[in-house]
Amino acid sequence: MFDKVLIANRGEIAVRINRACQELGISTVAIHSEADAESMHVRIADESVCIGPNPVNKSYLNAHAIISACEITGAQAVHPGYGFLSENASFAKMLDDHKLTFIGPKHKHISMMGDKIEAKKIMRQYGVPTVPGSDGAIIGINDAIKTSKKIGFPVLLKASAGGGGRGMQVVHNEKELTNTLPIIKQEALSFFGNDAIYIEKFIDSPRHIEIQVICDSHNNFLHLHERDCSIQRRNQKVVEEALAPEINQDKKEELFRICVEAMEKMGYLGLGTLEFLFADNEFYFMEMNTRLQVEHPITEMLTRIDLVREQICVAAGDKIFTSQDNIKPLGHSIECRINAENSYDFKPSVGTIKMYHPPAGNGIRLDTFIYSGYKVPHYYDNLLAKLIVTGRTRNHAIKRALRSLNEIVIDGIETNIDLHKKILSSNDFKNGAVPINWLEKNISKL
Amino acid sequence: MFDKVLIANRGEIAVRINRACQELGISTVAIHSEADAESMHVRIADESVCIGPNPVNKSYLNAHAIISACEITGAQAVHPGYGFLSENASFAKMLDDHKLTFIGPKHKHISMMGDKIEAKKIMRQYGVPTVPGSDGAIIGINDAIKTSKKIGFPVLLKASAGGGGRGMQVVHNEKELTNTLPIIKQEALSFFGNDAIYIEKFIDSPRHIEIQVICDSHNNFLHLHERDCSIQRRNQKVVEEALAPEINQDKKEELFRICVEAMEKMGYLGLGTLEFLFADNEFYFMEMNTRLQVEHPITEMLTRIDLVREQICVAAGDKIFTSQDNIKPLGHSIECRINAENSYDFKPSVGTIKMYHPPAGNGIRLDTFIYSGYKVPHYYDNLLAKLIVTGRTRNHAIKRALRSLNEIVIDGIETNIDLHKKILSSNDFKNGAVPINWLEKNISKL
Amino acid sequence: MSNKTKKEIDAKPIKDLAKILEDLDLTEISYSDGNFSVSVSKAAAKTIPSTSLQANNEQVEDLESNLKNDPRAIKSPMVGTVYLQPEPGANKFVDVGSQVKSGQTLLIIEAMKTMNPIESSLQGKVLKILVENEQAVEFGQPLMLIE
Amino acid sequence: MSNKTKKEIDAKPIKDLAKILEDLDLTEISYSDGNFSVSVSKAAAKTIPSTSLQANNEQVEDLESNLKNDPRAIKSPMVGTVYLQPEPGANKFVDVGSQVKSGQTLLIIEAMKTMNPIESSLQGKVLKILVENEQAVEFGQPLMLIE
Repeated sequence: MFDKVLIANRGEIAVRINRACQELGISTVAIHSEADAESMHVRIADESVCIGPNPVNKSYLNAHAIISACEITGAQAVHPGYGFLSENASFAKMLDDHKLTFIGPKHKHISMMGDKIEAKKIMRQYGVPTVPGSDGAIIGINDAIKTSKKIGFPVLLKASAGGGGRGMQVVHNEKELTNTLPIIKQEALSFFGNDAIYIEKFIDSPRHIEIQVICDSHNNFLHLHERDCSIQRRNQKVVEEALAPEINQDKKEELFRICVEAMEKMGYLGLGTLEFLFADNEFYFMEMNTRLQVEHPITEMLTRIDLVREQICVAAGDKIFTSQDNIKPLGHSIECRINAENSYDFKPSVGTIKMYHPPAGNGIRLDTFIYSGYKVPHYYDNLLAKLIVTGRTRNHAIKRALRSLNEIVIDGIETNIDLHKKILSSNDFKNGAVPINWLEKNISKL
Repeated sequence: MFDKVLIANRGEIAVRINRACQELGISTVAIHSEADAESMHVRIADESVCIGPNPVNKSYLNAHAIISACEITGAQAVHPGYGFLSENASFAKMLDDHKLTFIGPKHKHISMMGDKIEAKKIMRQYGVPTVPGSDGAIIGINDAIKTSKKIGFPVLLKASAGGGGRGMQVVHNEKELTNTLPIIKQEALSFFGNDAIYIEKFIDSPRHIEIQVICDSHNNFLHLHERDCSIQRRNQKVVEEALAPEINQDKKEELFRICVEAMEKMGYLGLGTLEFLFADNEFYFMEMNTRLQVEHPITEMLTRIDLVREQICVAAGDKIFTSQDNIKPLGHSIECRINAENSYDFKPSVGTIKMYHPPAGNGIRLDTFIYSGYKVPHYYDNLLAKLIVTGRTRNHAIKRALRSLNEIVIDGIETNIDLHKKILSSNDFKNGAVPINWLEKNISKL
Repeated sequence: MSNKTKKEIDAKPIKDLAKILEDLDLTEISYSDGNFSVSVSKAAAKTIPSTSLQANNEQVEDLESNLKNDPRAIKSPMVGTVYLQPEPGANKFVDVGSQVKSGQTLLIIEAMKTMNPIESSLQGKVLKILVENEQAVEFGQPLMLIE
Repeated sequence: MSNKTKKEIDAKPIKDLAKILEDLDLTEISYSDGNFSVSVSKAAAKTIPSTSLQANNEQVEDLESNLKNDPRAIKSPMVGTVYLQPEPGANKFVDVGSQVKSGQTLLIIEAMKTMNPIESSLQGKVLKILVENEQAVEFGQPLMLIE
């Protein structure tokens, strides 16, 4: 096991990782920008190093400064958290070159999964279900019609060079396809300088279901069941839950088996999350996150496995302490991401937290880095806290989350707590299994 | 299920019960003395009634005022918490007479277990192991010698009318017995006006092990395994843990079976705790607490059963949702009672809490009623908070408790947090299975 | 100490200082110039959790708390239900304006099916009756003002 | 503003106000009477968790923070290890009392096996060298004072 770990992150996840290290008897090094000198992750660490000024590219993304901080403190490993350098293959490689351990997967797997199109191809080869579509660019209208008929209308026409929602068009039948194809080719050419178009099945109102895996270097490849992260706004997860309601258990088990097999074929190490769209009782692989997720605590509360602890242990070469048969999720967990933003217009809020009083009691966990008197800086993302609850049933978990949201006090800045209360009180959420576009569609009516 | 419950308590346990009610959709009535108008249990309840001035006999022990408060608010049931009226059979009966539900056992069982000598007799009849001794007062020295030889030296001579540690003497052999008996008889006569003496086996340095039971009105009598509460100071529990280390599992299972059978024979209802001394691999029944215990959360974290929720449900006539086979404690839990008292001289501390910041993260629960700015009144007991942690192993739980004790901030008054750090860091505690006199013996050396 | 002080408040410097306080994120400024002196301060942290805990009408609370400390107030010695008349249809024990003697019954509080006559601890005129017939009252709640 | 002020302190009114402050549970009182003016205040709540979190020597922190804001300070532009000489055994780049020009090398910081010469952004005399040879430094840490 490591003696000293550098935590290359800030905010609640740096605090979370620091706790796991302390419980393992590992001493910790916090890094921070100038603005974060008073931040909780610095205060609770054994040592801290200011690595740069406030902009993230000069501090939390500054790989050289982080490696220098390892050198001057003698840290043997780096936990990257999520975001920042956590999925940066060259940073992981750089650590390797400096004989430092990156607490995460092998850098080649970060690379493989980093290219989203490449990742889908690889996963398809491993037998993971992906969205059906043309193999690369289509050749003319006949090919397009043939492919579309094969996968079934509606289909999505996508410019190969497109991105960010541009150069995409849904077509519902052959006639629409015939009319639209020349237009979108022309658009693609003028926007992206490339008229290559490919076709994918259009998944209408899917849910976001993801599978958590953990793998060690002793040929153990385990899944920790699924999470449902369909409550989203602008592609950001807002509420997550585990397990996913209203999905056939056999269907899930089949997917678990496929995911675990894929990990085995890859020889994957550490934590990973395979993200799927789920619609019409089918899963479609979207991408794999080769890191710890924000929403990992709902899996922890359900399986009672400390994911960060195990992540550090497997990075140090340990065997996973348990086996697939002993992982039995119990009850239901929900996470609410509490952001520093207005619940109605979503304007970000910064300032000093005058009073902070967390909810507590049975089945409640609040992961945060704020405290009474803490000044929230405007340089970084607006996640203040994660409320995680677990209950015996989904209904109990919802009630517990609501009473916790009523208890929490964060005075001095605006938060989206009201939004969470409205989501969790809504009948749609109570009934379960809402699609990823539900929140944006219904936000004004909640 | 009840629509409205009155919580006849204050402090952390009133907050705890309020949360359970909210999660069941029950509206709550807080009662309070004048000094407690700003207390957390009043703030989080749906309604509150000031029932009297600050002395407990005029407020929290004022049965008439509490029943009047039920009448004016329309509460259908009363949860007594622990302490105060929780083991007062006549209060329970009074509620019955007013067609109000006492959330606890039947009043006859409170009575039965309330008389500690009677309780032992009843339990012995039910086959529960008790401390061997004379059946009532001994008749002369020959009877004393015969009895002592039968149960084996050393024995304890106890004045029948004694109490509070007075009128007790350990004797190690026949000669000591012959010399001591006349003296203790004389002392008993002059102190208590009654020279009746009985003999009990002297249990040297036992551990305190207790069994949690829960029973419904549908013939379900379950145990929720044991707790070890041997870390005590002046007969007050300081640290509790579950499960109890270093006790043979078969031995435990046998005791569980006996306890459950006793409950079945009694026709017991609700939560109860059978307290045992444990020494030389034998259990000896001491008393039964017919109420919720302070340390119930360690059982909750281990079994994942919400004891307060279930207590309310069975009082409302519901069936327990689970069965004995499905109750599988997982991991290890520890509770530290955080009191408003100096860690070294144990002087109680009152005043305003200037800053409160709880520990948090995976496997942590902090049950409290304090908040930044709360003025701790001097009228009531000094329990401020309960830190409850759970870990995969006992060692992990200890490390987690220590890192939590390092995180917690309670500024403005003195607490016994330092004492907890010293206990949990000690090798004796780490090794486990210390007796009830360990803390007092070692407190100056810690 | 000295004798002549200016009693008229000039709000402008106070507002100015409050703005500076806010801008510089201070908690206190004290400003004194010759005979003139102003000090402003602001508590750094709210000491009571308020946003989400039980919502109270603070104005009502203030009023009640004032009445509780009013030496003219007769306060409820118990939890129960108030009756202003000896029996339904009868006259009230006392009315606003009534002259009462110490020891005179002002109202009845029913608690646990028992009628408890509440006697006046004060002598004087009933200034205000603060409760209505059949209203539930808690311990210490002001019932009447007598002057 | 005003001109003549008595410099001798009369502690009595301060003590009196402090007592009133305590009694009334206030955070601040300002009192002014003619030429005489006193203001007392007390922080309501500590705004930073301190008892149990990372123990810092506050005095050292204050000193460091003062140096950071000192316009005479040359601050470290990176994390690394300081070398005051170009090579072991050689003379220091500069000594206390040395006259330095803007752009002159003051020391070297090694980061990731690379030697980075740190040049002076100031012109003047080396007043103080705040780091030792082979000391680890963080970003923004004051290295020298140049006046």
